[in-house]
Amino acid sequence: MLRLLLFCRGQSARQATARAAPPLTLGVSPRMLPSTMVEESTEILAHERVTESYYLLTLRAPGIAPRVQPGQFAHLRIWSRPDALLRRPFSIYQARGDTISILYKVVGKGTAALARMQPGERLDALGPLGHGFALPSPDGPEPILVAGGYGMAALYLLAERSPRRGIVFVGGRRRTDILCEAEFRALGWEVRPATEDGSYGVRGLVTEPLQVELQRHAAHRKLYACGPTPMLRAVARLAEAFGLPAELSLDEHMCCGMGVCLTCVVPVRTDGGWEYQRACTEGPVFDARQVLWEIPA
Amino acid sequence: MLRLLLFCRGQSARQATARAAPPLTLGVSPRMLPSTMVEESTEILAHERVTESYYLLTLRAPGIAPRVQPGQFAHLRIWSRPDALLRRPFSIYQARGDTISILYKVVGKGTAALARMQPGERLDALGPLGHGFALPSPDGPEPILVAGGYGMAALYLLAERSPRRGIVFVGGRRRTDILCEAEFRALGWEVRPATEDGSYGVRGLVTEPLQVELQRHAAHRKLYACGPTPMLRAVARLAEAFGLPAELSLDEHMCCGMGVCLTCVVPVRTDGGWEYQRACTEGPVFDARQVLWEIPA
Amino acid sequence: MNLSVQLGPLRLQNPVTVASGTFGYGVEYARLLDLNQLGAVTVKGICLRPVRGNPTPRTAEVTSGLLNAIGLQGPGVDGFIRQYWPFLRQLRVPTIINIWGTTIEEYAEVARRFDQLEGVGALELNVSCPNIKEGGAQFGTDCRLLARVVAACRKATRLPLITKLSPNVVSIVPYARAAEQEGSDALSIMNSYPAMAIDIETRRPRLANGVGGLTGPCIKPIAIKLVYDAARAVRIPIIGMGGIQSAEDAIEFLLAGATAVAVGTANFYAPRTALEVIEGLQRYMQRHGLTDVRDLIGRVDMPGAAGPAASENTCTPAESRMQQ
Amino acid sequence: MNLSVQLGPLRLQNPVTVASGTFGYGVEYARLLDLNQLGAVTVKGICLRPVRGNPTPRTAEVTSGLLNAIGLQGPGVDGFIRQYWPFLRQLRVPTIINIWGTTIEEYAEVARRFDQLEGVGALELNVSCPNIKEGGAQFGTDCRLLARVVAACRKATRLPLITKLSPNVVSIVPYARAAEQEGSDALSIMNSYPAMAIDIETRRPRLANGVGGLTGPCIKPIAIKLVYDAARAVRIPIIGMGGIQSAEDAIEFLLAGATAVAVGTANFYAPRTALEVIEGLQRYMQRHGLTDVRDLIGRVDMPGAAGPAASENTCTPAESRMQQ
Ligand SMILES: Cc1cc2nc3c(=O)[nH]c(=O)nc-3n(C[C@H](O)[C@H](O)[C@H](O)COP(=O)(O)OP(=O)(O)OC[C@H]3O[C@@H](n4cnc5c(N)ncnc54)[C@H](O)[C@@H]3O)c2cc1C
Ligand SMILES: Cc1cc2nc3c(=O)[nH]c(=O)nc-3n(C[C@H](O)[C@H](O)[C@H](O)COP(=O)(O)OP(=O)(O)OC[C@H]3O[C@@H](n4cnc5c(N)ncnc54)[C@H](O)[C@@H]3O)c2cc1C
Ligand SMILES: Cc1cc2nc3c(=O)[nH]c(=O)nc-3n(C[C@H](O)[C@H](O)[C@H](O)COP(=O)(O)O)c2cc1C
Ligand SMILES: Cc1cc2nc3c(=O)[nH]c(=O)nc-3n(C[C@H](O)[C@H](O)[C@H](O)COP(=O)(O)O)c2cc1C
Ligand code: FES
Ligand code: FES
Repeated sequence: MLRLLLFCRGQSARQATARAAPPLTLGVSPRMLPSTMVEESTEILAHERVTESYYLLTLRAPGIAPRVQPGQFAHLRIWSRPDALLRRPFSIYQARGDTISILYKVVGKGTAALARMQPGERLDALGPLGHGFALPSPDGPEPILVAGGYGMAALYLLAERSPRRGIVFVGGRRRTDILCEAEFRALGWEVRPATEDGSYGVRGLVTEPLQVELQRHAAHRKLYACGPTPMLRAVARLAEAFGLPAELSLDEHMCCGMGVCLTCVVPVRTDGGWEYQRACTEGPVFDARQVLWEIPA
Repeated sequence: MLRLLLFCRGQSARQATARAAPPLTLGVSPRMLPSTMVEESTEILAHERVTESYYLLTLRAPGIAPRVQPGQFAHLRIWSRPDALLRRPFSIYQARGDTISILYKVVGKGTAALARMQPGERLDALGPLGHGFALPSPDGPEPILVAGGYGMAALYLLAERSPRRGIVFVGGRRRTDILCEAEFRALGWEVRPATEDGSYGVRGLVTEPLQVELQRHAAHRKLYACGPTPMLRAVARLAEAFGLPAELSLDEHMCCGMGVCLTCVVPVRTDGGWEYQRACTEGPVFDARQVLWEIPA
Repeated sequence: MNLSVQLGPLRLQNPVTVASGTFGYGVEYARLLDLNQLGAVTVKGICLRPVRGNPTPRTAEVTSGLLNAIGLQGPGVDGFIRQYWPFLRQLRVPTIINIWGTTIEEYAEVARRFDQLEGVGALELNVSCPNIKEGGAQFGTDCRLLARVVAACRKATRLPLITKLSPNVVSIVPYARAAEQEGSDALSIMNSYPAMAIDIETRRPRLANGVGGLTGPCIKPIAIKLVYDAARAVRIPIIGMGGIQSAEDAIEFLLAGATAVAVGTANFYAPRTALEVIEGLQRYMQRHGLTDVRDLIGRVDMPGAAGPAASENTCTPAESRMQQ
Repeated sequence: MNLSVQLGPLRLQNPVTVASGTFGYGVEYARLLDLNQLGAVTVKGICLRPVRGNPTPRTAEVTSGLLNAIGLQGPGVDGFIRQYWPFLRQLRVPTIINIWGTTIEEYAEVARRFDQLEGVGALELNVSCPNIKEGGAQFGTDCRLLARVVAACRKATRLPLITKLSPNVVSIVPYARAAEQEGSDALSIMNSYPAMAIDIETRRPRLANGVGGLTGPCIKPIAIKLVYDAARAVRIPIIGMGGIQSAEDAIEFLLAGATAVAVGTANFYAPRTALEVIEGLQRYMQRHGLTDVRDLIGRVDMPGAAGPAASENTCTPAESRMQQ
């Protein structure tokens, strides 16, 4: 059992709005605790519709921004719906200086209410939350990213901070579902789009060109994926088939986002058995080999 | 028992947004039914702060406006608070053409949410509701109006439509509580203000100058009052003492506003006993002689 | 598209009615909506004599809900027949008359009186109003007393009988079964839940009566479970209610096992809700290719669902506070 | 200004704790707030062995509330002591450990295990979790079974015992009395209310478990009434909970008769709520010129309030489903 003294990093003047409690000796494995989160009242700096269905939200979040690791998320309290109590989780797309941004799709009442918010309004945010991706090492395997939908947003920081570039496979139903292609290319990544209707890139599921690529050359590569569950499952199968390591971001339904309610659990293999682990805390990123896709009988 | 055929008055093109059901033969005394109400989606035309504490809200309400009688109210659904379900009742201050206006004070969550609404937004309104004041007749007693707080708003239409002018006694805690004085003067009424702190008009309660006036001359006068319950009670006592008729607007807490929930009841004298009558339907205006101020044991 | 459903012998043209006490005597709404489009009109609770009800304040708004302690104010059987029946009997849709009493004999007597009135659609026994001292809630939380009330009313009338159950019980199953066994043609689930709110500035309860009944959207998940539990336990149809604001809410009740639904508190702030529910239900059926509303009833896909637990099967002393 | 209160032998520096299952094991919140400012930390329910809990989805948002069926996932006594106790024992405020079992013997055994652990503040018996098949809710809705669970735990430990009651009963009074009689030092009221929600598009329940427990602001008026009813019936202190979001909510519970309060579901969306409640309570006391928080407890001004009705006085067969 690890015993460590946790302290709040980067306590500087510009984090005055961030709330963090005094240091405490914890007796718990750090993996089992929410990461270095703060709760802060953020200000909406910009808010725009970027495609037919996606919005880009930029927040001044001086407490959260400097702490973000790739694959982590923010938990937003959308105030305008007092009958809808819970926060909503969103991957942190970009983090620069004291701002973070979120790329989101309107799917229900929370995101609809969010879409109505204006620059200048405030939004309570909890973050950064979750354990994200391990950064590729300069001399490690070549990173291959696989994204569906807002998965691109979850992978962007990884692409930005990775010491080496690689390929991004991105899929969607149609052309407008392919997000941030230019941004990834600008970082020096090769982008391989696929659409189900063939309106852009290869026609088919994103895992099809991925498989073709791995058949061509698999050695010394590692997969990093975020997207719908069927896609993640297919990526896990490919990783297994090709004997590759893979990290998957599993976006389970969440409630507290910080490890206390046990809503977001995922069945995970352990020595000789399995246990439920929390996507918000031990995850959202899991080692593909550990994830059980069915609950054992 | 009255049997009458009710029909919707003034069904014209400009009432297209108003919802009204087909005529029906009712078997009920019209006093026991909500008045000629409609439910309509109104548009906020103007919304301004008129004093420190009061706001003036103007709505395009083509279904409601032409039906309004003095002393009636509108029941507004303030949409931005989905956890606060109920409508909020407000006297109709002015009704001109297809607009109505409301003069209101922020006292709680509903009125606070209302105050944040902007011109162009829509507000579902039910109205006009309640039985208002009987219009003075040209050769009847001289009308004496008595108002406290937003009571001035409830009395304005009576003052406007009355075939004869008279005196308005208006009271408040301080100068800024005295509303619409100029408007009443512009209609040709004499206004006699009173403030508790003496910052304007006579110092004291509004019923004090009223009493002085009645002592001077009471014959052939009738009182019409709207304001806080203690004021109404004092007016009722004066009316009794001077043997004058009086109509009082009793603003009870309301829920449905249209006679079905039985929230807003007031104990009222009947032949040989008493019964609860609904402030939203038989009222809000009651004959002062009928009102019981305590529930009989 | 078939929307009609049967509540025992009573046919409704569609499954949407209104909840007793939230729609007056129907006539108050006649100007806002065409009552003949409803499945039925359900009126405020009526007992033998006129009742003044409780002092004010009688209602208080709470988070996503309403607290009320009206105290069953009403004109009594005679007053109702004189003042409201001439209007209601003209409607083409049935009137469901909600009745109550303070003794079993009173219930039966009210039922008998309405049995003699021509044109009544059904009687709904309110055995669960939490706002009166004598009787009321007691009948609804004592399974044997409930059985006796239903039996007595069953003898007093040939009209369709609907028993309106109290939510304030450990399990609704024995109550539902007792009502069924004693000849109730249908159940209404649920009435308001006993609750309370305090004004922290005045330190007084927000209702003059102290306690009241909680209704509105906040209670919907409780109502859905009660309907689901009862529907698995009895064969008679259920009118589901509790917080219905939209067609979506109503469909949730149908899926849980309700044959019809009633719109309650929503009538106070959105008087056209019942009609909107009917319209929304039709749109939902269209979108899902359904031609008969009965294909929704009880069709929740509950993994591993079985009957209720054996311990819940009968009206044991556990559910009866009365020592006989 | 005195904020401290006694829960039997246990002293709290202020009356605000958190509700079991909504605050993890405390450590998760250590970065967001200073736990030593709370009245106590109450941890998630623990039983003898590690428990995996229910399949997902385990929670669903409903109007002004939350439905959950977590299924009491937890590390078991040993896992808890190993992983979380080293952190919790460092705190200057007491830890209340919520415990449960599937049999009376298991309850007693868990109590015995914690009796041997130094520094535990109190044990809270969860006899009312609606989310497990065996035991759980049953103990909380059977008055005699409840009495036996409390008695067995009382024998097993000298630690302060808090019995957490189920709201899902006709009257809370006999349960409150039974717990008091068997030596419970305090009561917690209330646990979540059995409820259900259905997704009308998939036609499946929104929880994998089908039914779950309703919590959050929507249940507050129910909780206030239960606390009020129990407070008039017993002498032991009550921890009031159910939908507390603000100091105003907490004060409502104190006025109704709670000696302390617990913040539950609000921790999930507003993690600093408990501290805000403490601050707001102090401001309220200042504004009202109060120097002792105990002057608020039970001080609702209920017109004509008397004791509970005679029929509610004892643990009659009515409240016991068990035939002994
Ligand atoms: C770790 C994590 C990261 C995420 N990152 C992003 C992101 O970068 N961009 C983005 O657009 N979305 C992201 N999501 C999904 C986002 O949280 C949901 O779309 C949002 O919570 C829906 O809220 P709502 O109120 O609009 O929908 P609701 O009204 O609550 O639900 C509408 C529909 O969305 C589904 N839904 C609700 N919550 C979730 C959820 N957590 N996951 C999947 N489906 C859900 C519901 O089942 C329902 O069908 C992420 C989710 C997680 C857990
Ligand atoms: C027939 C009628 C006509 C009215 N006309 C006007 C008007 O022209 N202008 C105006 O400013 N107000 C008027 N009112 C009062 C107005 O309805 C209330 O101020 C409003 O409902 C408060 O809503 P809220 O959500 O802001 O307050 P809440 O948060 O609901 O309550 C805040 C405070 O206001 C009190 N309150 C709530 N409702 C009422 C009520 N119906 N009557 C008195 N006190 C109440 C509460 O007890 C509480 O103390 C009228 C009321 C009635 C019944
Ligand atoms: C103000 C009010 C009065 C009520 N009166 C009665 C009544 O007289 N008889 C009855 O059986 N139920 C009565 N009820 C209960 C409703 O019929 C219904 O069961 C309950 O309100 C739940 O539905 P809802 O949440 O949609 O309102 C009343 C409810 C309210 C809010
Ligand atoms: C997700 C969740 C888990 C809970 N787990 C427990 C538990 O383990 N033991 C327990 O006694 N109560 C448990 N509860 C009930 C709470 O302690 C509390 O009684 C209830 O939530 C009501 O308070 P609230 O409305 O403020 O949430 C749980 C509640 C929730 C929402
Ligand atoms: S969302 Fe609460 S534990 Fe993960
Ligand atoms: S407010 Fe409903 S009857 Fe008057």
